[in-house]
Amino acid sequence: GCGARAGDDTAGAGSSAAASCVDTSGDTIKLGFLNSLTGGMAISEKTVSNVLHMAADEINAGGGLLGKKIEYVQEDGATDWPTFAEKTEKLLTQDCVAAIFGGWTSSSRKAVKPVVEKLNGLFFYPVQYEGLESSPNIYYTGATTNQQIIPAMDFLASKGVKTLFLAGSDYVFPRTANAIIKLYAAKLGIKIVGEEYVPLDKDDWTSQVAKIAAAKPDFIFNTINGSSNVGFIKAYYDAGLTPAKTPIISVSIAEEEAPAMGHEVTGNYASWNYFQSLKTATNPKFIQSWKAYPKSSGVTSDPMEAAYISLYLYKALVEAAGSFDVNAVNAAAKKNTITFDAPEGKVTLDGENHHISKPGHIGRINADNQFDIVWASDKFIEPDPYLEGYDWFPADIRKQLTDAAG
Amino acid sequence: MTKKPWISLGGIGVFAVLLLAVAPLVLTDHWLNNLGKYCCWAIAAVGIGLAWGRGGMLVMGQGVFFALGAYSMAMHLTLETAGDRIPAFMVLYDPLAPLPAFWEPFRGAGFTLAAIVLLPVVVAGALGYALFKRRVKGAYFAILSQALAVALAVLISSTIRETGGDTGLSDFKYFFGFVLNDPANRQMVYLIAAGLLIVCLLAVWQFYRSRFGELLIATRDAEERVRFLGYDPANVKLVAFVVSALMASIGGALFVPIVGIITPAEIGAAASILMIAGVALGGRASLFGPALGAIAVGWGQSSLGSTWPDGWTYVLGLLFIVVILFLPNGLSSLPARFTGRARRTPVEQPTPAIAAAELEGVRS
Amino acid sequence: MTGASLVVTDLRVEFSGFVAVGGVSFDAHPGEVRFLIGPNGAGKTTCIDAVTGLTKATGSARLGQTELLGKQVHKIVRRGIGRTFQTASVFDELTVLQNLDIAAGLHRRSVSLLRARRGIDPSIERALEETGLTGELTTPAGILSYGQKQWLEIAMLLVQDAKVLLLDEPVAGMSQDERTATGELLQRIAAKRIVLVVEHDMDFMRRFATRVTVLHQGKVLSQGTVAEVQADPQVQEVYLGTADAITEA
Amino acid sequence: MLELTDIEAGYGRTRVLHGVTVPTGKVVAVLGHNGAGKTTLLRLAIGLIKPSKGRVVFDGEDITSLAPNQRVKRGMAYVPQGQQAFGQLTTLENLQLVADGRRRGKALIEAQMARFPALEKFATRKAGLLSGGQRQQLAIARALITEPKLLILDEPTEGIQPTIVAEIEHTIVQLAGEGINVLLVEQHIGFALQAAERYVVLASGFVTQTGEGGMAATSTVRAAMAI
Amino acid sequence: MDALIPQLLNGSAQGALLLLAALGLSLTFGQMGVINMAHGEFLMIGAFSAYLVQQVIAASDLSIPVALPVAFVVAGLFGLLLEVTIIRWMYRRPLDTLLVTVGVGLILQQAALQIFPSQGVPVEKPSWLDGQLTILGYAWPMRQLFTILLAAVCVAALSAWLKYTSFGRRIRATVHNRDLAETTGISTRTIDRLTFFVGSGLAGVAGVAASLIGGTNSQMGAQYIIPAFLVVAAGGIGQLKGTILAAWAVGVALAFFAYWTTGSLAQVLAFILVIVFLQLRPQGLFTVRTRSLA
Ligand SMILES: Nc1ncnc2c1ncn2[C@@H]1O[C@H](COP(=O)(O)OP(=O)(O)OP(=O)(O)O)[C@@H](O)[C@H]1O
Ligand SMILES: Nc1ncnc2c1ncn2[C@@H]1O[C@H](COP(=O)(O)OP(=O)(O)OP(=O)(O)O)[C@@H](O)[C@H]1O
Ligand SMILES: NC(N)=O
Ligand SMILES: [Mg+2]
Ligand SMILES: [Mg+2]
Repeated sequence: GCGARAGDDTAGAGSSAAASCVDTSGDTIKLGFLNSLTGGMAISEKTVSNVLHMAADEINAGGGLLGKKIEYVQEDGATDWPTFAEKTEKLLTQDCVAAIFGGWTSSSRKAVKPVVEKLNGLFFYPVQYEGLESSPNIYYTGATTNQQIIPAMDFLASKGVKTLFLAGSDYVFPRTANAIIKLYAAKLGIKIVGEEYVPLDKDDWTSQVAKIAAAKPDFIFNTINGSSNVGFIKAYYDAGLTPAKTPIISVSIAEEEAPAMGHEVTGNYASWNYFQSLKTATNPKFIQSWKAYPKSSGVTSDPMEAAYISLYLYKALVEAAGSFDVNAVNAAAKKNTITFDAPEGKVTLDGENHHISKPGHIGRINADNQFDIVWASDKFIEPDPYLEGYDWFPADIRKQLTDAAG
Repeated sequence: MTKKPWISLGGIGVFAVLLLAVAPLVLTDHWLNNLGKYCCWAIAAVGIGLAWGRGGMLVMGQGVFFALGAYSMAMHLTLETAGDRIPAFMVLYDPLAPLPAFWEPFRGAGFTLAAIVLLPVVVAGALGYALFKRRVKGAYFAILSQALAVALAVLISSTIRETGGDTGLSDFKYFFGFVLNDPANRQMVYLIAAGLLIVCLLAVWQFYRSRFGELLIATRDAEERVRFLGYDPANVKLVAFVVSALMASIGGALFVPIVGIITPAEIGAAASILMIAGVALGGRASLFGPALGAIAVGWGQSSLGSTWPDGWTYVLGLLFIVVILFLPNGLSSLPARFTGRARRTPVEQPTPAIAAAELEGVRS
Repeated sequence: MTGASLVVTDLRVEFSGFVAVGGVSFDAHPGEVRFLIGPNGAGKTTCIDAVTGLTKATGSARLGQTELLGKQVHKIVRRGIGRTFQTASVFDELTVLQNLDIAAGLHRRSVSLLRARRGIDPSIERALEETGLTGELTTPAGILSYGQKQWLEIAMLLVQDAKVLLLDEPVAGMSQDERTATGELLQRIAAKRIVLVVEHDMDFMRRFATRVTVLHQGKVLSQGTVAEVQADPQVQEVYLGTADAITEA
Repeated sequence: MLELTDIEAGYGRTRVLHGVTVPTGKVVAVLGHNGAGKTTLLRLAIGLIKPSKGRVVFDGEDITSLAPNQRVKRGMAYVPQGQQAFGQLTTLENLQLVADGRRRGKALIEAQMARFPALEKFATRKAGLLSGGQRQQLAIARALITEPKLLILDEPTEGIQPTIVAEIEHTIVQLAGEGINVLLVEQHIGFALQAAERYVVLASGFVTQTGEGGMAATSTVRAAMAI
Repeated sequence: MDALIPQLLNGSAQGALLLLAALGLSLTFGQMGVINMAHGEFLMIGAFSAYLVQQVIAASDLSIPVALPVAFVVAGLFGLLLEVTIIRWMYRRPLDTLLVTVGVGLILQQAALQIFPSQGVPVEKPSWLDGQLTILGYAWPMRQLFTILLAAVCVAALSAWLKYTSFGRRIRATVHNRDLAETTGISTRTIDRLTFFVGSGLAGVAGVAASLIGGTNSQMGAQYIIPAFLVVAAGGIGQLKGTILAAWAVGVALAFFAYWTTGSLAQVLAFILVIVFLQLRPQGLFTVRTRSLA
């Protein structure tokens, strides 16, 4: 027999989704963690997975979620986007977890999105990304563009930067981020003098850096991800480029990544919301707990902190909702009262777009591979994934995107 | 080669009953869907068995043909989902540009189906013709085919607006008019995949028992010698290669509605090698070996990869080593080993001057 | 029946400067067992290589009206030229029957390749009997002995119905009575086909050759009947040697 | 010198040799039809295959489990059937390969080149490009350079022009005279028996006859082999 | 036009790195017929060796010169281990070595991921490699010069070894026909081990060079393996001079393609170039013909 056809459209949101199989009767509640523990992205995602474990342990030690201990199911996304989709479905339909935490690359998130939407599950995504997305089934605890990219551009403008070179990995986040950067740069009067992409899994940047050297930009905007950054920084240094004359601002080099680049990276900038060097009330405890954690990597970083937030945010959500039910959680979010006293400061959840408010920071890498904070936004920046508050972003694109998203 | 071909036919029958009747009854939706995915790999594996096991061509780049089917299907489903708008991901990079010209024909269901069948035939035909006529073989062929898969994967990754890049194509709502979210329709897609796997098995069953099957083995073992019997070995290999490409394409095409996403990683070096892993595990030259091996590897990835991700990589690595080292003819050679009914096979050839001489003449 | 003859004229083969065959002419006709002899390296195998398309050559080699040089190997075979190799090469993993069946398949339509074999071709049965391999029907060719492989090669030529059989040292590794059997087989075959044999076994040549061509350093040194050739002092000098060598009577 | 006692051996599951014992002697000829197991026996003697039963003793030492190269070091040399040479190496390199590390290596090579003029002529040619007979000459030369105590020859005159056949046969007799032992497979029964001190006839892997060499044996052997 | 000199130099350096990665393969694949897909991981082992040496000898000016021989030996020993445990059983099945070593590569990658920090480790460049050398108006990074020099030294050492020692002959003989080699008195076991040791060791040296260019982490080997094989194939199996020429050509092509197009497309184009080339010359730049039928 055949099922529904395109015409008889009952395929509204979640109509065919099987009733949730989450078991809330016992004294534990299952959560799913979905990170790449193998393959190329394991380089970054292992730490995120570990910090999720730490957060779960902490919450359990404090009594759990609605009095139930967290029982987590760790899944390996294996740096393979279809696997992310498969595991999401498995976690939701076989393990019956109440929510899933994880993902790193935007590609992995885009693979998870249709599945959580189809099955009406919950996914908490902890990494800065390119924005222009929202989903009733995803909570974004990393920065959207107006919380990381735009502050970085503002910072550059304030430094009187006139020419900018864009260097990125060849995938959705850098491509989209750079599209936005170009729009904003036009508005700011910054000239883009070049744009280069190299595949994620390729390290050698010498040819591209030669082009950068020839273009002599005031600043380099770096959206490279992962190990490729090491090659980029080394080629940059070898070509005789220096932070004094041609500084780099990165959005994916953090305390975790910097050590692998050696001294060559020192003196360059990064835009993040969280730095280990931040002086907030809760940061010391976070750093201390992490350093003491058995699977610790020794330093804290923005994506880790965002992952840490995500679990606590969920805790706040279920407590506000008094239930693990997805619709109840979303309803609780809608009240816009969910906050968490995060290491980066007190963040507030936007119940409409499921992002959180964040402070903007620019740090400069010092010899200890820590960041000296050189700029901070004057207040927490409200999330604006579709850049509705920015007139330079073309309304028709926004409309097309929101239309396409349904 | 099988002594009693009808036993194999019976085997296919049993397999068909298991896949088409038993599995839908006993498996949950999730596992049925996973089994569907393994069937797609199995279809490609059956083709690899033909080309590699019987034909001696170590096709390390079947991802290329998998991609042709998969992306043909994915483009069609993307357009079906987008309706008359341009696909959402394209808006991100350049909202004003039109739909790339090569997308346009994939709106048509008929064109798409034809492309899934004809594209691999044409591409494999041209490629195989160029390589086999020039007598590119052995390790050269293996590495070249792998390089091709890598090149295609990188190409797709680097053309985000045209192909979706590294993120791939996903979020399909409809499958030729059927709503993909509907469990009944998903089961239908599964049945199509399982059914096509059976069809492919039947096709190679006939190939193996035919004279062509023997000629293929002859070509594998002594390609140059075949020339002196009046055959052009390039043509013999070409047939096997094209058929295997077609199967990979069909596997790829069904992968898309079942898994709901296709990305360059599914066609690149690692994915192409994983397809080989299943074939090696099951038994490259046997009828059922490749299909069962592919299903086993897929299952291992889903289940062991879940419970023991670090371990799974080791298991997979060891699988390659142990199977190739101790069971070059795969698990399907085990029964024969134990029952002792094994045919006399020339295990240890007295090396005549010609046998080991040139690397390019080397097989398996 | 008088089939077409093989006529080789002014055949030349050069390997980056080295002239392996430098203007050889000879002919062979159905009904005779033609021998090609000469010292090691004289160019005998190279001649066969050239005629069968394995090596590029100039000059001409015709079967009847058809020029063979310049054609692809498998096309030459389809014209009815068959050969064996100095080192026997058969399909090790296939049985004797399968080896022969493939050889017989040359003139089949290609669609028929997709069907399974039913029964044994009468031509295959005949070839098996001729070569005494009937008992080895289902033996994988890889485990035949060296001599058996050579018979299998001849059997393959028979079933592929070659008009010309070019045999490169076909009795290598055979014992005396096996040589005799093979020689007699060749005589029978030669009744209707062209048989050209390269051999160093002079006894074998004496017994079975109708005409002999002697090559030396890529040129024809002598040509004629066994007696004529044996009597040629040049042939004695470069090839046969004087009578004091220990030879088998 | 070489004792092969009660040998059973084969390939995979196929048994080829059944309880074969080879008589000892200075020159021992192994005779038999196609496929009788002669080559198998010689491959076993040099160590390329291992017996499932039986012993191989060389110079009083049990070498049943030694690798071929170790047997060569102890003074065995082997000329396989089928004109085998290292095709990618030049003729000279083929010879240097075995002369390396020997005293008077150069002289040994020169001596063999004098014996086989073709080798001198094509010294710099890749052995893979030589004619069959030239390759066979090379193979014999290679074996002789090692100055073996025991020479194992599998149809050494196969494919060689009569003048050189005579030369090789002469060499074999001469070597035997110099005290080198020879294990010989040869289809020229006449020559084999003339040169041999002892002979053994194999049929389907069984020993069907053994005896003393010499012309007198020819007719008995002929009779034994004519099945 | 002003791109000509810089990209030529830059391409030469890329070619030198490729050559370093391909050199060991040219030996193990070209001479021994073993298709070692774990070669990239041996390269990774070399890079991690450099890191470990730097843990002991902190001064990078000194540690890199020390790391080169250490990496050679460490990677070589891994290669030896592989040969002794696995490869030795597979000399008659070259295509199968490909699959077995894929498995070995997977295991080594995963082990590296678990043993070392997952983000990778820093390998500090010696200060004498800082700076640039200005040639025809192009500031040529010293590090690139170093790569070229290192490749040149390795090539010279390797070809001398193959040419002027009897090992070279023995290796080639063993590849051509194992049984025959064995029965002419060559200990093929020793030859195999030694060759594999040297071939893998060269990967280790390449790893040190690579660690100065990109990241040192579990994934680093993967990006070299296919290009390196293509280089060996395009050069002609077992042909050292072919390998050198092919590596240089691919390096320069990559540099120019990357200059004219993007880094991604450059890779695609370079691959296609090699594939087309091999279609035209299936046996590579330099070929060895023999008369055998195989
Ligand atoms: N491809 C080649 N390149 C260079 N020289 C070659 C090539 N093929 C053959 N030769 C040379 O050509 C000559 C003739 O070789 P061919 O094999 O025809 O001799 P033959 O008469 O068959 O000798 P034999 O009786 O020993 O088999 C030999 O000297 C050989 O070395
Ligand atoms: N690699 C192998 N695997 C299985 N069986 C084999 C193998 N090689 C040879 N045989 C078998 O062993 C038997 C003896 O072969 P062998 O080569 O020793 O014979 P031979 O006496 O040397 O014959 P010839 O005179 O033809 O050289 C043959 O019948 C053959 O079937
Ligand atoms: N969202 C990212 N960094 O892919
Ligand atoms: Mg010849
Ligand atoms: Mg023999």
